[in-house]
Amino acid sequence: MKNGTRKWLFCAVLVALLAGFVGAASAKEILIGNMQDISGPTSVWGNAVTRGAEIAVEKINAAGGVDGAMLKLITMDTKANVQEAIKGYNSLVSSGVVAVVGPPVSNIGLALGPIANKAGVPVVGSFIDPRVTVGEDGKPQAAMFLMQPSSVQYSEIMASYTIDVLGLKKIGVLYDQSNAFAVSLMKPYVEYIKAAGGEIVSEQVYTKGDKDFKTQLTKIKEAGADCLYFPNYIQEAVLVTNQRKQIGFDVPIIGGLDFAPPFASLVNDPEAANNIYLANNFSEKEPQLKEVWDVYKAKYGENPVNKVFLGYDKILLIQEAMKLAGGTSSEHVMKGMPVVANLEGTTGVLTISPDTHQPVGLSMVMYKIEKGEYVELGRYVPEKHRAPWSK
Amino acid sequence: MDYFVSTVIFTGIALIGVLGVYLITGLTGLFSLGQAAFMAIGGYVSAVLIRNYNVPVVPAVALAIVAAMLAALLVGLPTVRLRRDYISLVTLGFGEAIVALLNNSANITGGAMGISGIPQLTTLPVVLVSVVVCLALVILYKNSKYGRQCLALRSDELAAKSMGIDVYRLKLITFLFAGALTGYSGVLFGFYTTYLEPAAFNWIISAEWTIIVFVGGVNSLTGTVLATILLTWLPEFLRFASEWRVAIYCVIVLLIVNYRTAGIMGERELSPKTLRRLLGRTKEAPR
Amino acid sequence: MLVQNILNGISLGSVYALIAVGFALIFNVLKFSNFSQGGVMTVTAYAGYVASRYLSDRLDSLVLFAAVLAAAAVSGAVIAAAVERLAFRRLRRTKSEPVYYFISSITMGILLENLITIYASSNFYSYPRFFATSAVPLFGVNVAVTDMMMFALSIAALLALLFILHRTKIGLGIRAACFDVNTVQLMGMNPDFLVTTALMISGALGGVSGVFLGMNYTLYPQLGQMVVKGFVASVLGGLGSIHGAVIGAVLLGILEIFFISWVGAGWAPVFVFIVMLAFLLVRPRGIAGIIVQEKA
Amino acid sequence: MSLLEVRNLTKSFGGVRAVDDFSFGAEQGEIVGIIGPNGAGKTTAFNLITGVYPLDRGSILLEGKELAGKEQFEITRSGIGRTFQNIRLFKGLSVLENVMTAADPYSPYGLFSLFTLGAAFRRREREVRAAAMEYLALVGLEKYADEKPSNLPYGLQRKLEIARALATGPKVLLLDEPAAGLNPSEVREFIGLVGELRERFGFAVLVIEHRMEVIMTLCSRIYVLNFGKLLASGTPAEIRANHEVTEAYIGKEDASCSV
Repeated sequence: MKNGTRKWLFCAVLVALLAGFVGAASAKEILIGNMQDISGPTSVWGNAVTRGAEIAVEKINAAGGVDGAMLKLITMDTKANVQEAIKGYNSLVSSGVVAVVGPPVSNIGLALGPIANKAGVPVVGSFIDPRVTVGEDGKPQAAMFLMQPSSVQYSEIMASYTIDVLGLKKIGVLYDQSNAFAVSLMKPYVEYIKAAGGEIVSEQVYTKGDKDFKTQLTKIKEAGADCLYFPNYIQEAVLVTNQRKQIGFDVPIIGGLDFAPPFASLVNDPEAANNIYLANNFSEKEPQLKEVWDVYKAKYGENPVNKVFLGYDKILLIQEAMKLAGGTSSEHVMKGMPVVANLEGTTGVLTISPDTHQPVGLSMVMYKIEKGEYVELGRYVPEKHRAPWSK
Repeated sequence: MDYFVSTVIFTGIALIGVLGVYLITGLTGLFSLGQAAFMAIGGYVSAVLIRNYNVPVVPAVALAIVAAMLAALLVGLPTVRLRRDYISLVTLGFGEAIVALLNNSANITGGAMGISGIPQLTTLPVVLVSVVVCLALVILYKNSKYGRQCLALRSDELAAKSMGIDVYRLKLITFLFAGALTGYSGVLFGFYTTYLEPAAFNWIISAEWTIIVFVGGVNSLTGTVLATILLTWLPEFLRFASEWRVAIYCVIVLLIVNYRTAGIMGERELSPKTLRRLLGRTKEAPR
Repeated sequence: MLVQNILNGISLGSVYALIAVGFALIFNVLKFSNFSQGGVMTVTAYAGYVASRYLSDRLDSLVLFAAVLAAAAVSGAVIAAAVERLAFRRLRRTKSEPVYYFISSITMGILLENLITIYASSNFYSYPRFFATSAVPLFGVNVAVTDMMMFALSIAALLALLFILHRTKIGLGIRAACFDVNTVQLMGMNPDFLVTTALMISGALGGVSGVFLGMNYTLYPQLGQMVVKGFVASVLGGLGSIHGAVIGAVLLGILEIFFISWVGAGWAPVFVFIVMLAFLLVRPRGIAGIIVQEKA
Repeated sequence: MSLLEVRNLTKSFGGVRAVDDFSFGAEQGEIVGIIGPNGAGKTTAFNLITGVYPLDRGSILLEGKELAGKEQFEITRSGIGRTFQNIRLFKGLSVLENVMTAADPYSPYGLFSLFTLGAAFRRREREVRAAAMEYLALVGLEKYADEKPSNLPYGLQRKLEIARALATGPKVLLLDEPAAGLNPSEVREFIGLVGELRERFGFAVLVIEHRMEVIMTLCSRIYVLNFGKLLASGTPAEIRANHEVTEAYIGKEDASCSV
């Protein structure tokens, strides 16, 4: 390469550098950040949350925006990586967002907590690990908010359903030891079961990238379990369901959110996708979903998955917080978020506890999968979750 | 401003880790696909000592670096005598084993849910000073008997042995030094993000670091530094490209590797001599 | 339990084997471990899925399965040829060291994975079921039909590969290229053609394994990261040795399953690492590798 | 006692005896030639002496001390330096650094001294640099000190190999076809250089060479190898008169034509 060319290249890089720092918000807009995994392993969810949030923003803007200002969503890729997320968050703060829609990945929430508390721009996410919103000192993390049941709440719902409703007491557990989501759904479940007089007859693990669970399933089968608790991602859920059938282990599976559609269609085998219980954030039949459902279907030509509604509700929460605090700055959102109560969202009635920054008394819709079909069993919330002030 | 600072800090942390890879791959010609594991060791040891055992910062950091070096010794001792191709395999396996170990020791490391609440001690000045010190150490190493012998062994192991170089010992020393640097970058990482999880230290990170070294130039330290800065900032400028970001990054790396095989800097270093040559235009750069 | 473990190990190993053989083949010719194979596998798994969608109304289950495999194999070959053109051709022209191929191939793998993420990730996909029964009893334990098919096809693909290597002129060329790609010119063969063919063969193998991975594990963009296991197996087998790669893969599969059964999946990687290290210390050339004595 | 004494050197590769029961020796200051047709096992003998391959049988005594079984680098440090038939310079290093590298294993400073910029480190670096410049000057390469070896013409690369071998401080210097590829005037110059170096350092030289001019002018004793076995040995005059030797060479040429 000639020296001249090199100089030009250098100039081009410089220009690009400067351009990176320019780009401030224009006056009549309220900027909301959206941090999702767009290119990493959980990009399926990231895209779903983003689409849901976009639908909410479009709806709000069509109705005149907030205080006459239009909402604008700025999406940042986290690559499902803590380091990227911190850079992304700081970048969003620099460009002047007033709140950030967080990803459904707890690890990122845990890393963002201290930084967001300092920056004072709140993050509304669906990180189910309770440590994201409640610090070790038991006090809520000022800028972190959860908008679906925490892993403790969720797994207690499942545990309560297992033992109190289905009456199953000898439980085998299989979970991904290297995955925070799975681990955080396993511990409270086991504790609840033990406290309620149940027994964990076998606890088996696997790690990221494992594809063959027959060995673990065989051990659980031999331990005499009368059900299998399996709180994991959808791909592994499909594998376990199929392999359960292959080794002839036909007890019920108690599963996590990931057994929600499109799970059954992925299994593709009604014989295998059978006798599975799960709790979803909502029921497809519930009327409050219809509007979003139709908009999504018209826009993307497919049925929305549950993460779309999580994204939608996160924007609703931010809007509500602005309304309650009477302003559109990040301080207002911070002030408004903990006092949100009885907000009709798509995933339920949202009431945020000022003590935990988590929703209170959120019920889940129970389902059973029978021969590849989802059968709705109604909303369920265990006795101990009911808060006196929620509906 | 926070955004700028955090990107600078991450660049600095990455640079110290990449310097470790530079020593192993750029200087000595070995491939480590498990370098991120040393980062994990550094980060975890310091975090656990401080959080669980209330060890003061300085000894905790020192112990973390020692732990990373011990791990490097453990991997290095049996592998330096193996054929080069096997080192990448053994380090890969080592990386996986460390992640498994972290996941399995949940009562100490928090398992997959990670350690949170680590004090945020890494600030911009800390990172800048660290970078300068580490860079100075590596520059000294490269320009001493160690660096020369490493380069000799990289280009021709048999001839290097015939010149009286104890290649196994040399590989081991380099491995230990690289382990210490990478371990230290892990310490800085943990003290900045305040949160550590095993999943963040997989072989892809190690591979990305190796890519950075090659993009920078075969054995040019200047190139390695430039490439680290360029390739950690590049994704930031590509944010507008949204989901295309990683793809564009890959294409740029492919173009550099294929069309400028020697890397950005080739074998050249930025020194007073080359600067004069560049500015004075006395000589066209050799192709 | 023992029989079940061995069978499970073999079934897991045969997935690794198809990947490892591709590694061994390319190592023979270009002297590096071709990590782009992972990306190729992912793309072909999706290509096979598209084919199955398109053909499922027209064809019957077994014929459909064969057609999907063929489609994936062909697309694998085409993509691999493209990879050769984009990521390796120029490196060969400039006679670069193997490490550059390594870098180029890893980057290419990540690129392919990301292209799939961009185009296909907003949804989950899974293959239609090709076989009515999913498991049959054998030696008193249940064996999955897909596992048996996978094992049989791995063997078949391996035999086909050995036939090509030992009975055709192009195979002779590939074997001759073990020493130096450019010596094949002496045999009146174009090295570009030879390298492209070798990559296309490994791409086709990648296509077959892609479909199997997709069938067994559903489709997702990171499917190809299984490639690491193939790499481990091929090195254990002895770099560049085809049958060594297969043996290495099956042994790795059995080893993993046994450790999962004995010490649990959490500790399995630690034990696999220790066994691997011990093995390499005792036998540094791998299972079937030859000692290459460097000439001074 | 000879400076170097090699006894019953034997090595097989997969059933082929590359070197078969080869014994020879070299005295201080002596130049010994090893000749023979291609594939006779000359380079293998060098590789065995320098420890590249382990011996099957035999012993290698340098000043009465056994070298067989030692690591390559230990043998070099005991005082055996060498050059390579196919030039093997360190590509990533400059000409000067190539020579410095060969002196580096004797540098006593450690990492502590290096990282604290200690006196030991600074002094030794100066010494090594100066010594390397001196070796370069001996072979006439001092003005190329900062070049990359690949930029040098072939003949100069050969000289650089010699300078690098000198820096290892050899008592015995092994030259493997050092005149291959040189033009006639370079060959004459080379013969002069080896003579000078021997005078100056007083080491023994073993040289493998096909150029008879080199062997016959320099060597006081010549060993002829054929198919790994010692065919003949003696002074240049004796070898020249030996019929078996000429036959071995001509025979080889016949064989190569009939392929």
